[in-house]
Amino acid sequence: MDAVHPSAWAFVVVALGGALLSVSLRNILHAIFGLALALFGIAGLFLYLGSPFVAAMEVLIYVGGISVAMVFAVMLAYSLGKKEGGSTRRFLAVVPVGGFFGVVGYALLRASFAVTSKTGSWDLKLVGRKLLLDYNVVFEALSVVLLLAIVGAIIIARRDEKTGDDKTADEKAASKGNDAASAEERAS
Amino acid sequence: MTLSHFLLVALALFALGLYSVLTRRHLIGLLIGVELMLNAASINFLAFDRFVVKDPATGQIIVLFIIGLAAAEAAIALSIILSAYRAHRSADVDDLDELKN
Amino acid sequence: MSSGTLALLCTHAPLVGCFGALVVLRRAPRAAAALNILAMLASLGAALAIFAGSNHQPPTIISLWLSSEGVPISFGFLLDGTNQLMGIIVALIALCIQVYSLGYMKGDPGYARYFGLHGLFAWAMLSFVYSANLLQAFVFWELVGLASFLLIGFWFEKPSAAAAAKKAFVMTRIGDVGMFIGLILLLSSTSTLDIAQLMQASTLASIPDARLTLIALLLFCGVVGKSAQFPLHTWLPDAMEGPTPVSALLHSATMVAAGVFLYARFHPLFVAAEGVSNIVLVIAIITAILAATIAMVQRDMKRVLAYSSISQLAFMLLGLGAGSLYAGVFHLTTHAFFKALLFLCAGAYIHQIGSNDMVTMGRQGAAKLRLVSAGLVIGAAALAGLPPLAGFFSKESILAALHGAHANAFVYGAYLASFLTAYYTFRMVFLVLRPSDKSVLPAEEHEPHPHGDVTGSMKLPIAILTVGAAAAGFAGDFIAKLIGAKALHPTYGEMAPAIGIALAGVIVAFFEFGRKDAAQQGFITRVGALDTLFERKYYLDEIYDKVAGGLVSLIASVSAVVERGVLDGTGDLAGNLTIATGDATARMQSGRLQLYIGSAVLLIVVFCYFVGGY
Amino acid sequence: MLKTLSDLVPNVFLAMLLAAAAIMAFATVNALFLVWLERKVSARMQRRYGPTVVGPFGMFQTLVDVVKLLSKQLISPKDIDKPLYHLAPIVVFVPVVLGLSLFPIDKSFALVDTNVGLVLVFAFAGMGFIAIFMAGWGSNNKYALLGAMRAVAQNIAYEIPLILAALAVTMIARSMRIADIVEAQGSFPYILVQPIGALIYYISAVAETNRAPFDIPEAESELVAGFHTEYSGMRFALFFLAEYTNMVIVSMVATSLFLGGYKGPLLPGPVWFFGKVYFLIFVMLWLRWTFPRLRFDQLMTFAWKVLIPLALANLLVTATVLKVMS
Repeated sequence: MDAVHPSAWAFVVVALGGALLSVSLRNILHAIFGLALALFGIAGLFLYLGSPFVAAMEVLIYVGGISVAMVFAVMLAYSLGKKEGGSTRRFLAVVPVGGFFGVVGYALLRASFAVTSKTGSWDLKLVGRKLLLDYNVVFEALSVVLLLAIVGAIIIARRDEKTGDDKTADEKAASKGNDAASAEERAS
Repeated sequence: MTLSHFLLVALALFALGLYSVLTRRHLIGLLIGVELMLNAASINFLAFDRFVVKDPATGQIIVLFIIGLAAAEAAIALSIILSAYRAHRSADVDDLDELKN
Repeated sequence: MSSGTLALLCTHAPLVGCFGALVVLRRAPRAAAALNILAMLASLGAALAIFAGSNHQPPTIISLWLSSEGVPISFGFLLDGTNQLMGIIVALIALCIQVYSLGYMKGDPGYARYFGLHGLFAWAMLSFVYSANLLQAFVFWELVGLASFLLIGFWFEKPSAAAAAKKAFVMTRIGDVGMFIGLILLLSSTSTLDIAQLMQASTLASIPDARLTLIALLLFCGVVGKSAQFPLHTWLPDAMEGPTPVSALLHSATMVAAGVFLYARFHPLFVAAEGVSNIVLVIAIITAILAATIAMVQRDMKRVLAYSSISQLAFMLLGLGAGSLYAGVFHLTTHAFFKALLFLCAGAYIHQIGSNDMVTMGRQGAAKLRLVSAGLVIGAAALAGLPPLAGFFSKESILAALHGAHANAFVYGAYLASFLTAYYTFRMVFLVLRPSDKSVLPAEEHEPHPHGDVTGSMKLPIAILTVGAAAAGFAGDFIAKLIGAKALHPTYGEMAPAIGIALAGVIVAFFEFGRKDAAQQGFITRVGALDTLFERKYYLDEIYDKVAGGLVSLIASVSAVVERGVLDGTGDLAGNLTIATGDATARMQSGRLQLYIGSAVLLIVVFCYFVGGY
Repeated sequence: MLKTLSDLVPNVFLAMLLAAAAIMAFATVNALFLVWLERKVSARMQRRYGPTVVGPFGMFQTLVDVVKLLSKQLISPKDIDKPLYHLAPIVVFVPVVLGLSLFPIDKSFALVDTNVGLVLVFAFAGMGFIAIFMAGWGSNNKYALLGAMRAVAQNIAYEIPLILAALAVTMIARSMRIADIVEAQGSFPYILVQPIGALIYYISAVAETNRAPFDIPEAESELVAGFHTEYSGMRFALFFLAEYTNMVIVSMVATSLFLGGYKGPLLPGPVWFFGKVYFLIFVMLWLRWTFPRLRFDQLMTFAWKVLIPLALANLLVTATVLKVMS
């Protein structure tokens, strides 16, 4: 059994620190940046776990995609003014979370895994081949899911035709800035 | 770092995500929590891949699927948040209680 | 073809016709009619083939339908002599009437439906006749009820027709309830419903006497309902609201005869049951005289025939109740012919003249319809029991059976009834054929169908049935052999009074109605009270109304109390409880997403804790 | 055989430190040079001389400017989102540093060598958006916010054709390791095989770096200076630094993917490599001073309706040809 190099702890610190920030910060935008940090740390852990490709994908999609989309959403649906959950809520949440952590952690510590030294081929070509041969149905299904998600997201997020604007596409594109500006106004 | 360490880190991340889901009042806060939990699962997959399994490609593929699904989920969730915000002028979980009682 | 296949063909060919007419050929009424007549022809052919091949075929064909608690319930065909005979009669009469209907119903908007319902009726009736199992028989018995309901209410736009159909349905249902209870008792006593098995002496012997009597009485309830015996007879005259061919079909050989047939089928059981035959005889004699007296004063031709049917069915039951299967079945057979004939003749007059009233018919020249009038005379003579026509022989054998077995009161009652029968029958004949202008014309009333000339397709069945009514009387020995009962040959000493009585009835009728310049007033009109009593049908309908009405309002007031107090209270309680529970649980539905998730996770944790076995 | 930093320096931490130092140094010097170059090129194109006073050909002008920037007071506007505002200039630099380390500058040397180098480059490029957002939001300035949103919308739009074009090359080279791709180019560069891909890549790259004619996010006439409007002094310098380093990175990718990287006759590898990189950068400057700025909707339409379909078609044709030929 060969352990991962201790320098991975640096990424653990980054990941957990980012996660803590994202959980504890009151400002939702700050929380999103905390999440980005955590995701970056997790990507680093992936690197140490032997898969630079997955790490790259994590950064590309999570940090560069999902976090950015979240920030965008916050800008469009800006409501930082609301108070975050009070102490009662936090206390109530601690019970299930602590219970979960305790039970699973205890089970983890008691469990023994048949750990072997790093085995098998980590070749990226193998991943690609498996993805397109063994798991091609899942792959195709996932692509369909993504397509549906895009279409669905557009439909859900589109403004109601009756109430909303009947602007042309160009105007819409141009009005993006206005939306942000009005968001800005609400913020100040 | 050994397998148990990774699993514990993943557990901690998951617990933090759960805590976020349970305490955040902003809808995007919930989404953040969900993403953290998904990533915790991904870490578990890759850790087992790294330390236990003979054929590591499968774990990577699963993580890739998780990432892809998370992207789809985030897109949908964000658009739902946007439309909820438009309907309520608020992205607060506690305001979305029309089905209560 | 094996007899099983033949029986299947015989019973189910009309069903094909029914479906064809009701589903496929709604827009092609002529094709529907043709299909149904073809199907009926096939049925008749199959019935005859079964009869022809009966010597070298097993009498019963059975396949298991379901088995419950070790009691096998089968579907199958019982092909013994009685069934064969009845099957042929039913198929033949049904075919004749369908052919007749071709002309009679011409132009009616419900032409296809009419023939489809005929198919349905024939299917149910034939299946009932050939049933090997009592439950199966009951199923088709009820289907016969359904089909007759539909046929009687064929002109359902007419409120009286709809009401008549309803009345027929409800009245027969009253009897059926008794029959069904009897059936269940029979099942619980013998663990079988197989008719052939049930009728074995050993099976009957195994039932305790009191119970057997009870079963017989309950089954007789069904007979009373179906065959329109007192006190459930009131539906039958009202059922004349249906088209005349329907009346011919239902009230000659098939539906009402089903009751008598059931009695004949269970003849061994009724014989074995102590004391039941006396009750049967009493009811039959009451019915016979009652119906005959009412028939004396009716002016509607179909109603005369309807009461005559009730009376004649009572005669059949007299024969059966007297212990002679032969007499009952024989009269059933002959009656099928001459009563169907009479109805068809009446239908022909109605079709031609457009009125049900006999006086009107006579005035409008009913006698000009030669063939029909000949059929009417022959049918009437047969009904009156004049030799050598069909009714004479069968009625003689009934009287002989009564002579042989029972107290004289029944014999004298039967004499009275047959005198009345001859009287009202020829009253009808003379009113129709020898009109006089002294009678008062009633308000115009006729069946709501297009009228027109009597066509060839109507004449043909009349001719066939005329021959049948004339000749069926000579088939007595043959029938006795077929059903395996002893033929009764009355002595001349027994015959003489019967012939005399019948002739007396005819002569009285002639003097009052038939001779030139007759007053056309029945002797009964001189006794005003009796006249009114008969005219109003012994006030039975009114009494039933009062009794039923009172009963209903009594039940209603009791149930109102129960309903408001107990049922409503329970309902309110349940409702309020539900609302309260709902309110209580709705509080849990706070709409707080995070509360839900948190509780779910907590539950999982607790579950893990216990299941994990820490 | 390709050597990496970890081969030369066994200690991981030391190697990391060394790499970071080297890259920072390179980025700084490069930025100094590029600013001077830009001023010179623009001046020449406008028939001016540009800086001439400090040093030979005015080469030290930017150095002096840096000293000026360093000495300036750091102004923090009112009501800013402090953590974001302060972190943004640093965060913008992280992916840049990480991205620079991945390129083989010679047949035998790269700082970091990984089999998914190309993906990592794009991944790090994607991280840059976060910093832009932080800056735009944190400044509490509507121009800054507008600039940030435009920048992100534009970058997301142009990232797709960029990656699609690069993907066609990886399909030909059958590897995502940058060194492999360079080696696979053999005697002729992939620009000959993938001319359309190269064009798409280069256009998208220019847009990715928010440079003219795609400099909508910092369009001076509309938005003052875009997302870094409110930054001054050294913080502003860091954004500047990042922007110029980004130019280098996209040019390095283009060089490695389409121009054969360090390959070339006679001269040593690094010379060829940097020569090609700076040539591409020069083309960017050239474009800047030649084309007028696009309108925002034109920009988006061009990305979604022209470049992405074209890139997809290119990918499809490449895949078909490869399948037929193999």
